[in-house]
Amino acid sequence: MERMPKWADVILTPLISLVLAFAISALVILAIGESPTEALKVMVEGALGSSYGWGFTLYYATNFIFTGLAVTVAYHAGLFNIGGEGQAAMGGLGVALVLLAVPWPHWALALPAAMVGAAVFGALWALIPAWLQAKRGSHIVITTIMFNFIAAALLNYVLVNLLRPVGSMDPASARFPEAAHLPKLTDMALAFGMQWGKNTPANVTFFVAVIACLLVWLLIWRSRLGYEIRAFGKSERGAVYAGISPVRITVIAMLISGALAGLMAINNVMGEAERLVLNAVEGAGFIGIAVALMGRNHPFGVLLAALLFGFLYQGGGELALWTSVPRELIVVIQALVILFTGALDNMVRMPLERIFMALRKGRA
Amino acid sequence: DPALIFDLGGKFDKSFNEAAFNGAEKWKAETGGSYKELEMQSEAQREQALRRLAETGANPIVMTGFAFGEVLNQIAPDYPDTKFVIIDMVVEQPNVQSVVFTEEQGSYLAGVMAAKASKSGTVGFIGGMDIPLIHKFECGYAQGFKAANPEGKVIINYTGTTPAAWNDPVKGGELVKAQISQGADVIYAAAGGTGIGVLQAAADANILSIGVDSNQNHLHPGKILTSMVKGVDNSVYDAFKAGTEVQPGIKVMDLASGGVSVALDDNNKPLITEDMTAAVDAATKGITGGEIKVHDYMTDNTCPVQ
Amino acid sequence: MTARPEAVNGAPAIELRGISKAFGPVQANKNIDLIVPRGTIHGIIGENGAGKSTLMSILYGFYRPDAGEILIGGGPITIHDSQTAIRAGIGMVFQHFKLVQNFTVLENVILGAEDGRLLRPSLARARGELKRLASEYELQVDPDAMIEDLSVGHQQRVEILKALYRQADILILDEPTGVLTPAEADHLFRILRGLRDEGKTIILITHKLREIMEITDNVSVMRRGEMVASVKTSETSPSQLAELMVGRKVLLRVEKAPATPGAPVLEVRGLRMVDAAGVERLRGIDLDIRAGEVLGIAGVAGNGQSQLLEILGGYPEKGARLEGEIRLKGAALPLTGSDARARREAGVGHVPEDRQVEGLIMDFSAWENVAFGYHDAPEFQNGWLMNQAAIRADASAKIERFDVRPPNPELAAKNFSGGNQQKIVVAREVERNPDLLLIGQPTRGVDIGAIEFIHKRIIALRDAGKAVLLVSVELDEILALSDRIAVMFDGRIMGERLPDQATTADLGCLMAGVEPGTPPEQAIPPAMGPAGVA
Amino acid sequence: MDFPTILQILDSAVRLMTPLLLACLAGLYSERAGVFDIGLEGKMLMAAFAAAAVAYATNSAWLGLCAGIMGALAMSAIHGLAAITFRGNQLISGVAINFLASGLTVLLGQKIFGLAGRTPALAGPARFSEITLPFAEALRPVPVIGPIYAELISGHTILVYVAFAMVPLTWWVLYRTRFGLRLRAVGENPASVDTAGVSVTRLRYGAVAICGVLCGIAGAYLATGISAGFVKEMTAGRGFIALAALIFAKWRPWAALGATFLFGLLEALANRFPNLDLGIITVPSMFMSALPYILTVIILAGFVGRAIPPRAGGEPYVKER
Ligand SMILES: Nc1ncnc2c1ncn2[C@@H]1O[C@H](COP(=O)(O)OP(=O)(O)OP(=O)(O)O)[C@@H](O)[C@H]1O
Ligand SMILES: Nc1ncnc2c1ncn2[C@@H]1O[C@H](COP(=O)(O)OP(=O)(O)OP(=O)(O)O)[C@@H](O)[C@H]1O
Ligand SMILES: [Mg+2]
Ligand SMILES: [Mg+2]
Repeated sequence: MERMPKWADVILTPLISLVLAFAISALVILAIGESPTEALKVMVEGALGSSYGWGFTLYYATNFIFTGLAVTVAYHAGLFNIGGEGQAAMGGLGVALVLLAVPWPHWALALPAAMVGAAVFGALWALIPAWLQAKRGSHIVITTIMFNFIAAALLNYVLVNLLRPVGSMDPASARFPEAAHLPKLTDMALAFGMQWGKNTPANVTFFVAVIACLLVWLLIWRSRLGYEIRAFGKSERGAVYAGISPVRITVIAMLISGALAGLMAINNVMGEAERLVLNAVEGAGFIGIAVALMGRNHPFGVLLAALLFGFLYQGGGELALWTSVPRELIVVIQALVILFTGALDNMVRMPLERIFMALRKGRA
Repeated sequence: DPALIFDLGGKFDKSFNEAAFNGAEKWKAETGGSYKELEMQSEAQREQALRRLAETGANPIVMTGFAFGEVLNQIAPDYPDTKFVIIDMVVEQPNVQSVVFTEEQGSYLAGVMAAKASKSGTVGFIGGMDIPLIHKFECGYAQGFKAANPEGKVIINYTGTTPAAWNDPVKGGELVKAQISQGADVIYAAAGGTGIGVLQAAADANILSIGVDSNQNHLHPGKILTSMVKGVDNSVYDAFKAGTEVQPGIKVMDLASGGVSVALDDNNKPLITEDMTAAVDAATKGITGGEIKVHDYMTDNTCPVQ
Repeated sequence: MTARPEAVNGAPAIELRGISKAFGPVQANKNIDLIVPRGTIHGIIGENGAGKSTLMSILYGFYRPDAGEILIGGGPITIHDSQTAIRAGIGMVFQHFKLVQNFTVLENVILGAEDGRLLRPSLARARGELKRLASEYELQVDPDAMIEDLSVGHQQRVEILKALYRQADILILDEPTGVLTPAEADHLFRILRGLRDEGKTIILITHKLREIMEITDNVSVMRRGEMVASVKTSETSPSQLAELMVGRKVLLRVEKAPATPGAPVLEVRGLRMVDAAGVERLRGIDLDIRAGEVLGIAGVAGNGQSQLLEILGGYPEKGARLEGEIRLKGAALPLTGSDARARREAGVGHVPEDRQVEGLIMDFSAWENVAFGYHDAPEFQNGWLMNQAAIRADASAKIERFDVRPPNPELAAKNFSGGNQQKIVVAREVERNPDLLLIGQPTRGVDIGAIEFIHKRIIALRDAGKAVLLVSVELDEILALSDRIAVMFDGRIMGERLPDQATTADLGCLMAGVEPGTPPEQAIPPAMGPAGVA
Repeated sequence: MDFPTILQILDSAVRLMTPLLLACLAGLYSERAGVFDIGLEGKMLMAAFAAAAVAYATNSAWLGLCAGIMGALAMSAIHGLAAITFRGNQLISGVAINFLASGLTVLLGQKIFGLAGRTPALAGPARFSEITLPFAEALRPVPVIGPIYAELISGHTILVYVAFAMVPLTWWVLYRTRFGLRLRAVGENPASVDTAGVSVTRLRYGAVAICGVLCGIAGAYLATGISAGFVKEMTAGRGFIALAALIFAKWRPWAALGATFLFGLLEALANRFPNLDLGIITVPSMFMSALPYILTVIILAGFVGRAIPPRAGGEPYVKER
């Protein structure tokens, strides 16, 4: 018998956790001498109040969908991938190499190629930690953390010494060819005769991300590989008994995870910056952890949570742009969301369970 | 109203952005006018911030940092009636003024002074993140030093390769100690927040240091030899003052125009010898007169002296 | 130890009144009363999950009761935690030992009962005390040995020593003999009798009616969280107890025709295995199983049976070195580089020893578990994806045939009772009609009704001409099902017997590693377990 | 390399390893008690900020140290609440703490000092100054030993000596005291401790609290010992290196000393030889600065693959499901 209904587990608990996280965030805002309601107003207006705000919110959300899915896939295999940051950065390198190597005639051709580049580089960056975990038992949390640092150094070297156009100050690659620029959502809306989100970075990658959610859902809950990933994630001994190779699943799950994180580069590198800049990931890899936790490691939940974090990011950015609240407020809110939905969720769950048990007894 | 956009470092970085802020404040104090200001929060916001300001009618819009270059190049044509000023980068658009500094020249002077102040004949350079712009400082410094002391040695360190390299005073301090142990007795820091640690550690160890961007002499009076000052404040001030009349084109802030200089004030007066003053004056003359060519690292990614 | 309540004259050592305890929705103990007189050995029996361990853990302060009252020596006492219980003179040896594996015996003994802030004096005193206890009660262990290097029997001694070191007056033992050889169990009983004669009170939880009859003075029976009876052992009989336990008459003689063995299905020759830690687990195993026969492997847990099953099942422990030969239906099987999946394809079914850790994914639904291990069977595929409809249909059919309750394939495995979990595993493996069925501890933690059912299915498979390798620590089960019995000890087959010729004493000697022919010193009375109850 | 250079590099290594050592021992207490902690970075950062802020306000490094310890303890309390009381995921809690510290320090710093997360520079008694040990100058002329004593051993801040003293102390506490015995037991098998009548919760909170104290000292050292004030993100990944060192040391105090020394030495070497010239190729500075991370991975892969963490580590102690 379950202690509480499924909906309470998957919806009510995270919702209450979220409310708690926001309540504390409000206290923090109060503590730094600002008004939480004013802050909320600026955030909502800036992020959701106009198609313009949405254009940014969706752009950020797209990043977070990819990194959130990356954490999700690894999580189902019982692996905690903290390396999304480095994998996404390497994905950016893959995108840049693909787009700069070939004079792409049209974005529709460039996009799949760039996706392959992004996925392959992201996956390769996850491969070594995965292999070390599977073969040598090196804790993947530690190795992926280290690989984030190594990726930063490597990318820096490549940008400064190899990809930077001569004479440019910027540790950044050359611009990608004009033809390889992805259509923005604005342009797509215009094609339907709509004025929407002018000059915002949201682009066609958003739809790729939504499709990725669907594919990950199919992978995890409908495919044989997903079955094996979940079985392995729940019980390694069980998986071995069933003839599922831990090495194979660890490596494959991390490759998929890394590829998903890498794919984020389609959005920020190809879709927005249209060249590779240093630190293009800007912490999205870590936010993926919060997104996956909030989304209860379900692709649909990840989609919703990514939108929430997209809102937080854009709203928080607006807040920092137009008021004197530092942008670190978003970091604090993000920390609180991770804390309450991820680490402290029993604080909400235990009393809830008690309430539901009491209700059930009352009815019986 | 004019507007000012700070780069990711933030406006109180004690150097580059802060200098821009000071320029704006100076204008405000003098004219009693008001201006809009923005601090960048993320890469994707650059375009957003620029467009938003342009659309609210701000003019001119001044931005600090080369990272705006790409974006500005894209959007400037969309707002032909707005004047933009970008610092540290060249953007060729009819409504953009590009302000660039010849940091290599200022650093050259710093190098000359270091050579004169050094007793050991060995001096140090500590850069923040390992990027070309900082190599430009390094290379100018090394050229100036070698010109004054061909036998001398420059020890070069960078704090790191990630943006965290701008914020690691601990490592900055350690690098100072490492350089001191190799004989350095004057150390030039071009390293943002890390530089604070460099200046501190140098002061603690009783050796001289050289600040950067803003005049940092006051941080440790009597212990900072000089600061390689970029006239960022002046260029912001000038731009604000010119208002909509800002002249498009490239504005090179060089030694001759006073765009770069080495700071001399009461704080470092006791440290400046006559010999030093003479050498700096000579070098200044040489550079402004064209007899001394200071190589710019950025043009070919190499430095003639090692 | 001055906090011990004053004994009221003639009062029972322990009295429990109206104890209730719920774990979430599970009511583990319901309004339980129990009286244990001083200086007696009190047995508690009951099916798995009846709540025996829970009740004792409450007495020991490990769990807190939801309601009820505890009296020790006639005085009411509130047991907040184990510390209170220990002060009240209660010691407990848990079903799963609570020892720190990489501590020495001495460190384990003093843990929580140190004399002061520094260890040295405590260790010195404990060393002396252990020596005394060892000679007084025949409880010899090396005080400096690491727990992980000790046999289970010795680990249990350490647990008992821990209790005695804390000067326990009341000693609770939760299923102490499950892991012991008959000889070791006998030794334990001698110790317990000695302790009782000294005036200590002992509570003994066991599933083995034979032990209850042999050693206890009184016995209480639990069923589904309730105390259904408390009687004097001398006034009851095994069959009555069995009936009380399950609430109906049990008939557990497995009806089977004589075996008609056919061609050999499994031949094992000289199988050796050295595990990753360098310990030799199997030291040359030779086995034959023919079609249509059940080979039972008896032995105390931990003598290599698990390794044998894993190797035959295709998944030897990581890093193990293997040697020898395995033939299935005449074809040699690779020792390494193969996996459980390949074994299944070759016609090997496997009911693993631990259903919760290996046989099932506890968070998966029943239907997902019914496909577990066979999830890549062609009939379960639908192009790139799994054919969930087919798997569900298959699961529903098996659940119905095996009478899994509740018959709801959507329920997660963890929400089924132990017996029903086992039925799901057995259904999955048996219904595939494997040529060779490996089955480990088929009825561990399974209630008597389900035991009957599972036993019948095993015999049916045998009668269908399949080979069965049965591993069980329950001698009675081995005796009831096997056509031949092999006894394993320390990675070797000590000997083979036919079930109708084997005596428990004989098997017991083999299980203890005593070579056949050595006169059995301790004759053990014939089996009186469930299988012997007519 | 000549002798003085070696001495100077070692001296630098000692300074650089100090925060690593303190954080590593902090992690050791926590993880030996079964509570994994990837939040060392955040605790140190919080401590560094609190220490710098209070040292500035009171002009006392000691009060700063106290504040630093309080700051880290506050983070520890959150971790304890999540990991012990509410049986949450310890890794996730650690991640959250790192973010929380990273955001809060800047938020509070900006609110209080308005310097974008920096604190004003500390001077005089607001910093721990370097101590010259007795006879350092007198012994200096003695060959070999003299310079070692005067350069390497003498002339560090008190916190460096505290850190080194923590190693034998930790060993003694762990293996010679009742508390240590219980601590190790609770990380291996909490049920054994519980059934022995000792509170698992209390012990684990105790360990997490000690972890906080040590992280507090580490943070205070960063802000008021080795440098003069707080700069945002000034821990710069040292918490993670400490974590790697802890694994490398297989959760043992003396080995922790060795591991953190190795990493300190690596950093000191990278500082000294930024572009390592190998004759044929010159290793770029980026790789030198990434070397500790690369090495950690190599070490993790090669030598400590078999390092067995405390058996109950990372698992909340759940008695009743
Ligand atoms: N810590 C726990 N949390 C939740 N449920 C529990 C816990 N311990 C026991 N239970 C449940 O309480 C019931 C009684 O379990 P208990 O262990 O007391 O049975 P038992 O009689 O000792 O059985 P066995 O013969 O298997 O040892 C079972 O349904 C069991 O699943
Ligand atoms: N819960 C705790 N919180 C913080 N510190 C603790 C805690 N428990 C123990 N300590 C520290 O560990 C040290 C050693 O503890 P000790 O071995 O005495 O534990 P104890 O047996 O629980 O103590 P006591 O029996 O006196 O309560 C003490 O000095 C104390 O400061
Ligand atoms: Mg049980
Ligand atoms: Mg039990």
